[in-house]
Formats: sequence, C-alpha cells, structure tokens
Amino acid sequence: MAALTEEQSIIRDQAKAWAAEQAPVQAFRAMRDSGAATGFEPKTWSAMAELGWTGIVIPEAYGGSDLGYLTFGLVLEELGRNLTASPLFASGLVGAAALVLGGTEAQKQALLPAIAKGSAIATLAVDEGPRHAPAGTALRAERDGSGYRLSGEKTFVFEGLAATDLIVAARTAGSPGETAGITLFLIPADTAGVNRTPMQTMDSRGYATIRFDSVPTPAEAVLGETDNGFGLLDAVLDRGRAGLGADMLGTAAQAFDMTLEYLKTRKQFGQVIGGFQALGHRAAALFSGMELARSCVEAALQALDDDAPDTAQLCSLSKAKMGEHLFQMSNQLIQIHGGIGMTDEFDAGFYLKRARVLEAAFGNRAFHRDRYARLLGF
Amino acid sequence: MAALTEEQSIIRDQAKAWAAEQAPVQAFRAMRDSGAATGFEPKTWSAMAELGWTGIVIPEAYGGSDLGYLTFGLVLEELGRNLTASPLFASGLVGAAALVLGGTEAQKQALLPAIAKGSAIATLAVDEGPRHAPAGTALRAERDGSGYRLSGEKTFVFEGLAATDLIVAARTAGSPGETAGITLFLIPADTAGVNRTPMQTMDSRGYATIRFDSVPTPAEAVLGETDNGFGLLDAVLDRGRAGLGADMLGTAAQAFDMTLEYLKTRKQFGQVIGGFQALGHRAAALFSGMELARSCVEAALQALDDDAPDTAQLCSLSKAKMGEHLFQMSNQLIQIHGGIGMTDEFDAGFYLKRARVLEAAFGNRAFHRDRYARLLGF
Amino acid sequence: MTATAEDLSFRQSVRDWLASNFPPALAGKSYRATVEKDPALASDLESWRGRLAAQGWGAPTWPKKYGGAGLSHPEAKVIQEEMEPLGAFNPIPTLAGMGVTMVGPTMLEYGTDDQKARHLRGMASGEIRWCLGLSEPNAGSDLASLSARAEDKGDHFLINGQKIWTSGADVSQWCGALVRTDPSAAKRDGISFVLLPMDQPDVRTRPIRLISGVSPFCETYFDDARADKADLLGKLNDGWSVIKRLLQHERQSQTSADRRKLDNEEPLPDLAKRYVGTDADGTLSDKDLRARLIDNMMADKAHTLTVARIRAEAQGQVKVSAAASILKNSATTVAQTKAELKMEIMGAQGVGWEGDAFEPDELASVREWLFGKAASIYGGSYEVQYNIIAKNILGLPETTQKG
Amino acid sequence: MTATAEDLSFRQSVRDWLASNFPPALAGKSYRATVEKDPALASDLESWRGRLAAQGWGAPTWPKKYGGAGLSHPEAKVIQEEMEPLGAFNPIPTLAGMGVTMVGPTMLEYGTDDQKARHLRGMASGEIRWCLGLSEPNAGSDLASLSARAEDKGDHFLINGQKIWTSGADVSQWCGALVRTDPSAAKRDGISFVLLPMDQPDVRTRPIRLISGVSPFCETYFDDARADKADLLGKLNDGWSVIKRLLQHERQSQTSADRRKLDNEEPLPDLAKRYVGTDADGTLSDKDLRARLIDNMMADKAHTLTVARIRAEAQGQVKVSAAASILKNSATTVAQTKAELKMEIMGAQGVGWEGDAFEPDELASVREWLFGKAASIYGGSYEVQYNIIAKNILGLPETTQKG
Repeated sequence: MAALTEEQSIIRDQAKAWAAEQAPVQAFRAMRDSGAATGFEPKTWSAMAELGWTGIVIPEAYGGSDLGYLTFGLVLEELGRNLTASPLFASGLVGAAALVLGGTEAQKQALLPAIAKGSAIATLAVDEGPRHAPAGTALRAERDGSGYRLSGEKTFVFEGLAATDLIVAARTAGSPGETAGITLFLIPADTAGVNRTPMQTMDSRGYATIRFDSVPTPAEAVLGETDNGFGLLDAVLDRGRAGLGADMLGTAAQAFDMTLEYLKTRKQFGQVIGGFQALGHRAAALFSGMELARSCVEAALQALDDDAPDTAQLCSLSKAKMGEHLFQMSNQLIQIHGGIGMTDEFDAGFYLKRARVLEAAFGNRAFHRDRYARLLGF
Repeated sequence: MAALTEEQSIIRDQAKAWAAEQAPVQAFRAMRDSGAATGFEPKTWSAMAELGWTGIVIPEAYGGSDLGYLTFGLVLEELGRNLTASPLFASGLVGAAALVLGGTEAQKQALLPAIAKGSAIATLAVDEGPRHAPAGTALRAERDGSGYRLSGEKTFVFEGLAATDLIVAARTAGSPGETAGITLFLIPADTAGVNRTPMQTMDSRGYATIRFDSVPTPAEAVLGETDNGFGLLDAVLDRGRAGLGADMLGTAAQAFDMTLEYLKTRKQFGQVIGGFQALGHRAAALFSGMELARSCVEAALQALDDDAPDTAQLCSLSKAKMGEHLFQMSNQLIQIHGGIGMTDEFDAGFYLKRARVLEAAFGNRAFHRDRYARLLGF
Repeated sequence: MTATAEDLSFRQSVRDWLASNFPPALAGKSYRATVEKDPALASDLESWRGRLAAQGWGAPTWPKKYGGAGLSHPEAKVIQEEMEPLGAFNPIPTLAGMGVTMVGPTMLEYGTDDQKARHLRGMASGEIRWCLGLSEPNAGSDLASLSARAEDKGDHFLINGQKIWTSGADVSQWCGALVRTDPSAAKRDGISFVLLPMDQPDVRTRPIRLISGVSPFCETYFDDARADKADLLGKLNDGWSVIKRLLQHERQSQTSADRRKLDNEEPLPDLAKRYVGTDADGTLSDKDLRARLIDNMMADKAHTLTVARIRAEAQGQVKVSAAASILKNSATTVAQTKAELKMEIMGAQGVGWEGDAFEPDELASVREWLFGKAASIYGGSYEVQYNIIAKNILGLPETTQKG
Repeated sequence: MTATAEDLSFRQSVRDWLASNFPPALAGKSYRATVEKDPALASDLESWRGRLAAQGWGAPTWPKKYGGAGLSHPEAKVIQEEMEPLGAFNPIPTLAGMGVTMVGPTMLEYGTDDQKARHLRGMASGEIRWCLGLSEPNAGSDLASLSARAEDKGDHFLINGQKIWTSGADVSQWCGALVRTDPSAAKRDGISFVLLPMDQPDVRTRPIRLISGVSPFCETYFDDARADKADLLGKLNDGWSVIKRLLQHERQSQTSADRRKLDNEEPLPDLAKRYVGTDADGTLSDKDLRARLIDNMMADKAHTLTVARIRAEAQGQVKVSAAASILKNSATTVAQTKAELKMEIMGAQGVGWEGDAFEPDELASVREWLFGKAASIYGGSYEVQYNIIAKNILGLPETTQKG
C-alpha cells in the first residue's frame, strides 16, 4: 500500500466498508443470476455517485473533488475485491478523463457535472476487432457539410448498453495502422444511426458492440484536435489502463485472501494443506508477485497524479505486471481450491472469468510488453 | 530410452562402461587443469577411434560402420554424462556427415577413411559473429583463375585448433542474409593464409577463431553445389544439432543423477532434503522435463536415420527442448547443491559451464524456436 | 517391427468387416456429435452399437465369454487404426460410462466369476452405464479419508454417505463405490469397493453446475442404499488395492483420451493468423504471443513423442507404466496452456459467455477452457502426480503423510 | 514529505563538507576499482577514509562516542544522496568487512558497554576488518545444526571446529563466530556468539576457489583457538537470538547492495542491439530474446518500485521490515536472469573464460554470471526465504521442522 494521505485513507476505508456491506460478491451473484442486461444494479450506481466517487478525477469547478488517480485506484481496488459491478470505471474514470484532458469548455460544462452526479454515463469506444489496437482505428468520419458522418463498428465497449454518451475514436485522415489521422468525437448515445448490441461476456458486465450507420455528427462534437487525436486517445487509454490495474489488483488480492484462508483451513492427509511445502512456497510466490505488481499499479496511478515523464511506461508496466500476476493468481485460486473451486456455487469462477476479461481490455500483456519496450527504444 | 536394436544396446553399454573407466569427469578435470590447448587428450581420442565410434555414420565402403545417427547419439549421451572431451562430435559426426552428404567420390575417398581412423579431424566453420546465423555467411570466396580465394573470419569453430581439414561456408554470390549464393569448401587446415587463434572457453574445449587471408582454394575443393550450398549446410547443421542434443541429454542426465543423489543423502533440519516437498516436486518437474526432452532428442536422431520429411523440425525441436531442460537442470544442479555446488572442487560447475556453451552452439533456443515456427509456416 | 502374414490377414479381415458393417451416415461423427446434434442418426447408431457388440469389439481385448473378442492389444489397435480412414468410431466405451474403461478392467483382475458373468457383458455391449462413487466433499485428493460407510447386514451392505463428482450418476444403472467397512481400522485398511444398482429409492443424485456451465457431474446421496454381498469387488477391507488399480486404468484412459483431436479443430497457428494477422514475412505479427505459441506447440509435440516412445519401449504391449504419472501433468499443462492461448488469440472475442455477439466456436473455446481447469484437479491432481513421481519413481521420501 | 528549513541546512552543510574534503581524483571510482585497478590512488583513498572517519560518517547513524555521527537514517541518506553527484563513496563499510554492516549494528543492540567501547570505533573508522564464522560444511541452510564447540575455560572459551564461507577471513583481524556452548541442549538453545581475534596460531584459513574463479571466501579452522569471556556477544546459549538479528541486518544490506549499478554498466537493450541487431522499426531482431528481455526489465522495475514503496511506507524510517524477505528473492531472480540474458545476448562471445578471443567485458560477464549463482544460496537461500514468507508473513505452518 502506498503511503497515503489522511484523505486517501478515509476514502479507502469507506470504500472497503461500503463494498463489504452494500455490494459484496453475493450482490454480484444476484445481479448475474437476474440476467440484468446492463450488467450493474442502478441502486449500486447511485450510491456510488452519492459517495462522490464519480467525481474523483473531475475538477471542483465541474462538480468533482479532483482527488486524483491514486485515490480513484484505491476505490477501484476495493470494488475489484468484491467484483462490484458499475459504470464507475468507464464513466467516472475513462469518460471523465477524456473530457478533462480534451474537452472544450462547452463540452466540459455540458457533461462533467452530469458524470459527477452519475446522471450521465460516458464511455470510450475504441476497439474495432478482437484485439486492442488504437492506431488501427478504421471507423470513418467523413466530412458532411460543416460536420461529419461516422460509419463503422466498435466492439468491447465498456457499459456500452447503459452509456448516455460515447467518445468515439474515428479516422478523419490517413490509414488504419497510422497514429496520425485519428480524431475523437463526443456524441450522445441515442443519436440516430447508433446501434448497440449487447456482448454477453463471461464476467456478466454490460459490454456492447456498436454499429455506426452514417451517424450525423456536428463539428462541435470533436473532442481534442482534429486528425491529431491519437495523443489524447493514448493518454485517456493510459488512465484506463492504470484504473484497470487497480481493479485487477483488488481482484487478485481477494483471490489471494480466499486462497490463503483455504490453505489454512482445508485439511488433506491429516494436516492443513498450507503445511505442504510445495503449496506454502506457491503461496509465498503469489504473495511476492502481488506485492511487486501492487508497486507497479500504485506507481502508475501516482505518475498520473504527478504528470510524470514516464507515465506511459508505468501504465504499460502496471497493466502487464498486474496481468501477469492476476493470470497466475486466478489459475491458482481454482487449482488450490480443487473440486470446490470448479463449482459455480463457489465464487472462485467469478474471479477467474473477471480476470480474463480485464486482461483482454485496453491491451493485454503482450500489447503492453511490446509498448513498454518501444517506449524504451528497443 | 528409445527401443533399441541389440547392436545399439551393446554400443551404448560399451560407451557407458568405457567412459566411466577411461574417461570419467576426473579425466576432464585433469585435462582442464593441465591447460591442454586442443581441449582433449590424444589417447582418449585414439581409443575412441579404436572403438569404431569415429565411423558410426560413415558407409562401410569408406571404412565406417554406417550404424546411423541414433547409435551415434547413444555414444554422445554417455560421453556427455562424463564430459568426455574429444573431436568425436566435430569430426566423426559433423565433418563426416558433410562429406557423406555432399562430397565427391574423390573427396570421400580422400577423407572419410581417415576420419574413421581418427587420423584426420574435419570440422565445420560456419559462424562469423557472436550469434548463429548460417544465412548470414559473409566470408568471401572470390574467383581466382580456375579456383577461389577465401577471405574473412570464422568463429566458435569446434576443435578448430586440432582440425586437419576445414569445411568452410563461404559466399560465392548474393549478400549476407540470403540463403542463395552460399558454397561449402573443403580445405586442409594448414593451407597458407589460414590463421587459427584459440578461444579459451569456459568448458575448456578446443574452439578457435579462424582468419582466412586470401586463402587459395582449388575448384575441386567445392563441397556440394556452387552457390547452392545452403541446403547441404543446413542438413549438416541439423545433424550437428541432433548430435548436440544427445550430448546435452547426457550432460543433463548426469546433472539430474547427481542432484537426485544429493537429495537423498544431504540432511537439513533433521531430514534428507528430498523429503521437503518443494524440492521433491522440483525433482519431479526436472525428471518430467528430462523425459520429454529425451523423446525429442531421440526422435530427431531417428528421423535422420529414417530420412523423415519432418527431420528439420525435429532437429530444431530437439535442440530447443533439450536446451530448455538443460538450462533449468544445470541451474538447479547448483541451487540444490547449495554452497558445495559453488566450489570448483565439486564437479557441478563443469556441467553448468558446459551447458551454456552447448546452448550457444549451432543455434540457441530462440533460434530454434523461431526456425520451428517458420518451418511450420507461422 | 515388421508385420507378419498373419498380422496382415487380420488387418484385412477387420477392414472387410468394417466396410460391410459401419453405417456410412455416421462417418466422421463421434458419439457426442451424433446423439447431441443429429438425433436422426440414432437408429444408425443403435444398429452400429449392436453389430460392434455382437462382434465383441466394444471391449475387444476382453475374453469372448464376457462380451469381448479375446484380442491382443496390438490387434485391438489394428481395429482402431482401420476405423480411422472410414471415419468410424467405437461408441461403446462412452455408452458404458466408467464400465469399459475402468470398472471392467479392474473387475477382470479382482472380480469373482459370478461378478464377471453378471456385469461384463452389459458393459461390453454398451447397454449398461456405470458411474463411480469415489470422491467425497471433504476428501479431495485424500481419497482414503472417505467417510461413506457400509454396514454389514448379512447378505448385503447398508450404505450411507455422500459422494461427489460421480460423473453420469443421473443416467447410470450401476455404480462402483468406495465405502468404509471397518471404521476402527487405519485409514486405508478399512475400505471396500462395492457395486450397487442406482435404481433404488435410497439413492439420489443432484447435478453439479460448474464454472463452465452444466456438467455431467453429480452429487450422489446414499441413504440406507443396498449393495449385495455378492457385489463386493475384491476382498473385504481391501478396497484400497482395488481403487489403486482402477485409478491406474483411469490415468491411462485419460492420457490417450485427452490427446484425441476435437472434430475439425483449427490448428492454433491458423487461428492466430486469422485473429492476429501476419507480417510481410508470414510470421505472426504478435511476436510475444508467437513465442509462447511455439513453446506450447513444442511441449505438445514433446508429449506426443513421449507417448510414442513409451509405446515403442513397451514393444506394443500395453503395460501400465510408471511414466503415466509424467504424462498426466504433461498432457494437462499442454492442454490448459493451449486453451489459455486460444482465449488470448481471440482477444475480445474470447471472453464471451453466450449470445450472438460471439461465434459458436468462440463460446465453445471459453467453456472448454473453463472445464479444462478440472484436468489438473481430478484423477490425481497436479500436486498428487508430482508426489507420486517423487516417491514412486525417484524414490524420495513421502511428503504427504506422517507416520 | 516536504523538506523543512532544518533539513535543507543539513543538506547544505553536507554538500559543503564533501566539496572541500572529497579528493576529486577518486570521483566516479569505487573502493574496489580504486584499490584493485589504480594503486596510485591509495594515498588519496587513505586520506579520504581518515576524513570520513573523523567526521563519523563511516557509520553515520552510530553514536558519536562509538565513532559514528549520531545521525538519523534520513540524515544518513542525505549524505549518500549528496555523494552521488560528486561521484563520491564511503569505503569504510567495505574496509570493515562485516563490521559496519552486520557485527556493529548487532553489537549496538546486544553488546556490553565494554564491547562497544573496544570494538565499534575500529569498525567505524574502517581500520579493523571483521569476518563472520557462521556456516559449517555440513550445516548449509540449517545453521542451527552447527558443531563447532566452545569449551568454558574460566576466563575464556577454547574453540574447536571448522567454518566455511567466512568471507575475507584471510585478511580480517576479528571474527564473530557462532559456536555450540551447550551440547546437551536442544539445537537452537545451546549456541553462543563469540568474538575472537584472527591473529592466533590456532586459527587457520584456506581460500575457496569457486566456479567463477578466485573468491573472497575461506574455510576457517579453529584448533584450540581462544575467545575471551568478555567477548561473548549476548547471553550465554542465547546466540540464536543474536544471529537472527544479525541475519536481518545481512538481508537488509544485501537488498540495497545488490541493487547498486556497476560502474558504467551498459543497459541490456543497448548491449542487445549491438550484439543482435535491430529490424527496420528499431526493435530487436531476435523477438524471442526481446520478449524475455522485456520481462526481466519489467521485473527489475517492479522490484525497484517495491523498494521505493516500502521506504515510503516506512516514512523515511529504516525499519527491518518483513517485506525484506520478498526483496531478497526478487532481487536475486532479477539479477540472475539478467546475467543469463547477458550471456545469451553475447552468444559465442559470452562463453569465454580467459584469453584474447574475448573482450574484458565479455569475460567479466561470464564470471559475474557464475558468481551470481551464489546469490540464491547464501544469506538465506531462495527456499529458506520462501519458508520465511510462508510461515512468518502468511502464517502457514512450519514445513522445515518437525516438533
């Protein structure tokens, strides 16, 4: 755990207590079993907004608390522990960050207070194929009078069904694969020509694919610079990556706690299984992996708050190292629990499934290892 | 162990008994301590020739026994166990294979019987830089009257100091990096303009770098096809790779036996250390790794004997999987032995050092993993 | 090994029989594909089962008098080999549940003549399905700590307790169950192996839902269930010997079964090229993934070569080899890693649970990946396999038990 | 944490003192580089040592009366930080052998006033070198099973036995040795920690040759060697408490020492580019190597960030933290993997032992790789570290000891 300010400690403790009481993993199970299409409970979401978490990275002038990314990460970690489902990450972190970093004054005023209140849900639509490749953006934004028309398809959009506003990466120039020629647009999700289809993922959240059929888009919908939006996009994605790291950290930490508890209580061959050295060493390795990954996650969040020069590297490091650890941890969660871990009645499967979805989001380990090396020049 | 013919079993048992009595690891230690520049003992070498091992892949018409590569591998494995140093691999396998596969009748008659007798030592000179890259051959063979002149440098040449004959990969056309334009030449090692310098490697064998200063080379020295020698070169290298696999298998098998023995006898905290489950599982993993690697090594040798269509793949598989296992095994040999394993008085270090030299030879794991995938088309 | 004239004539006779008896409509199917996806083929399947059973080829190495064909293992392999080009298959081991693969072979060694006469034909014909009641909720890898008990009631045992992971219990006619017959004896010494019919009011089954969805597994409850004394397999209180042998058969059947290619499975490099793309030189563009894919393919090949090597060493004789313990973990690691790679390759399309946003193949990959997590848990967990190698093969001290 | 005015003024005073006292000729050197490679600088070094010692900065956190400067840990860190831009260094911990880093801190806690007065100044000035006699040939990680014994002879102990891995024993003036004082007590209860001078006829040392070549390690033989009773550190038969504390100091010094960059070390990506080459897009052409290099660099960075995090959590107070056990294995794995990668990158040039066919850097890499294998063995082996984490941090049962 990073050295925290008093305010950060309070928020973390509050998040821990709230999630345990109001949104524990049993709540997630109930939500899954109910088949809720949006993948979260409205009352969970409004409670979060009331707690102020939706405004953590939003400046006070727009209704937020501007406490920063490390603070946001502390909340996401606690929610990750409980698999608490909500649009907090998609809207309160990614959506808000896009507006804060790239929005015009008009865009900010129109949307940030609503995000902070939880009445608007903004989300980023970037991926177009099975793999994360922001520079591969192909969705076309063609000039149409003073505005544009958007045509193409986005996939794996977080909270794509519940979103009220979409931040869409589109190509205004150049070819897919080039970082130049990309522009971000901010449009209402109910614009004519926007067709959303649910993606029923194994983590039971509300992702969507979105088809854009010549969607009319005014020039004022441009978010950031025309043709030159990749830098903004990447900066927004990095905030998302760091946030996912925190979510994954919570997921892994809970998986570890469950595993350690089982090691201490489950008996086989006349002793608790944690007394078998092979399992004891495995637990020690998992603990070490978690401590190392935690350092990366917290460093990335802190770097965002400090606007540090190596922020991009640290965000890739965080997503990659955390991904590596969560991969191991989620598999060992099942393996060490044995048969009971394989049953749907037990929660282990939820964590395993969630782990793989988080891994695929915003660039997997391979993506971020490659990006890390390129940022370091080799 | 592959299902062996009676003849193969006899030769393996003979090699095992001979190496244990005549050329055990103590003999290697004595050779190292003596600082013998050629990296082997002449009497060891002549004994091997008398046992007929130098002729195992040479047809009977040229003084060999033509027993094939699997048989050769059995001998190399037993020698690998004892770190027995000799030019058997370089000359009896690689050198002989080059002549058998690519030699004219005159070349074969001139050299194969002498290789079988052990009076000639032929070796392949292929690498030119720190990394194995046969297609990268740059050593120039320029036309000079009816013959050629060779100019350039070779490195990491096995038994380069003791060799009487050199098989040199040279570029007669094209550019480094292209497989086309490579020609092999067979020349006496004492040809004017050939300058040999010892490479004092950590495994204390007799490698050399060889400089070629405009070395006059007659047209009859061409081995195989002019400009089109890459296929032959690769086939010879594959035989070498399979042979190195067998040597590595022996090295690893002995390292495993030493480790297992130590696990059964060394006591810590009041019990033999093999009774600690973490070490027991590690031993089980090493044993499994060895069995899996052995299958690859034997399959590659068998494929050479059968002229199987997937020979090249299997040779890369063998070198890569065996390399992977030997890497783990040699590190665990030291780790499990603890302090004693770190001392020069104990033999573990010899196996570790030998392991890394074998790994670097004829393409390391990365080289062969890449080659395997390319051969499979991805 | 070169084939003798006799070998060749046997092979020809197999080929001829298959040509005239295998219903071509079933070609290239499997039992599962046939019954689950194409009910129209049910009568062809039943006719094929009947002909195979009459020939004794449902369990070809079993004695003729017990419904087998009395063939050697190499001969049985010839039948398998000759089926392949026709796309033929033997549905009987699947229909018999745990009968042909596990209970039957064990009964051939430990059973009385009466047991063999009563039970084996039903297995070999695929008409009686068997399940196994071994694991219990609190036992896990420590099978010997089981608590289901059998009370001696003269001509029968009264059985009480709960079993878990009884695959197919809800559709089986018979069960082989491990029960405690002497609670006062040391853990492994008071256990017996009994056979009992599932169609009793005092036997209840409850299907288990897994992380991958519905499953063949059940919880099975015995409340005063009855097993005839004549159906005690092996000696009283010597069930541990019986089960050890039975588990060897299990491991052996897993080792080969796990390796069978799924129908029309797309090779991973092709799948990767399709989802990930290639560079100008034809290599996968994600080099990090490529390196790990190569590793997995090499491990897969090494495993296959090891299976072949063990067979060659045994010179065609199927022997329950100690090396089977190596193969279980090796097969499991290869398969689980492959499933992970498949998910990684599919990326955002590899995280689906259901619905139209994903291709059926994509959804199936996710379910198989999840179900495959069990492979390192059941049938001797990954850890137990390593214990076995360390102790039985390497001769290191036992680490799981004190005293 | 923001710096106070007082902090800033202390920093300025350090900066001033260093500017006027550090001999510029030594800039950018290290103790080893200076004495081994540039004997001409010996007098500069000696003068620098003397000035540091007079200032109490050889062991700055020790009390002034024992040769330290009575500074806080944050203040000591300021000295270190201010030395860096000048290329200055503190040679005293090296000159004192195990004195400043291990024996001294332990003596500050366990020593008598008389011991502190007699021994600490010599360490803090770098004039007395200390070695440690802990391990024995048959003990290994099981330190408590030692058999060197000390016999009570009234005013002194008579010591007999053999120690191994006594680093610098052949050049040390004093030794801290773990000896058995009560052979009848349970393993850990009959051990004491004594201090004895090495300059006795009955102490012999024999240097150990390692797989990497010559080494600082010795075997040390005590044949009726003598240790004054006044030099018993801690209580009689309570040596186990003393040594546990001493080993914590060892782990702590390793954690920081291992991480110091070697003089002018070329970053691995640059080395790799030089030996392996790059593709048109500037990435390493060996993608398999590149993936593993990235892994190692990420692990390295994660370790560095963890060290920083633990420091931040301790809010600048150096506390002997339980997390040190994690760092030892992490640091070792990163360093050993890095050494392997370096060898792999150098390929045929990375297998040299000596001679002109290899560059000095290449030969040094091989020796360092070999020597580095010891890092996971000494100072609490890899396995022992994991035992410690499992037991002390995670609260799992002890697995190394029965009863």
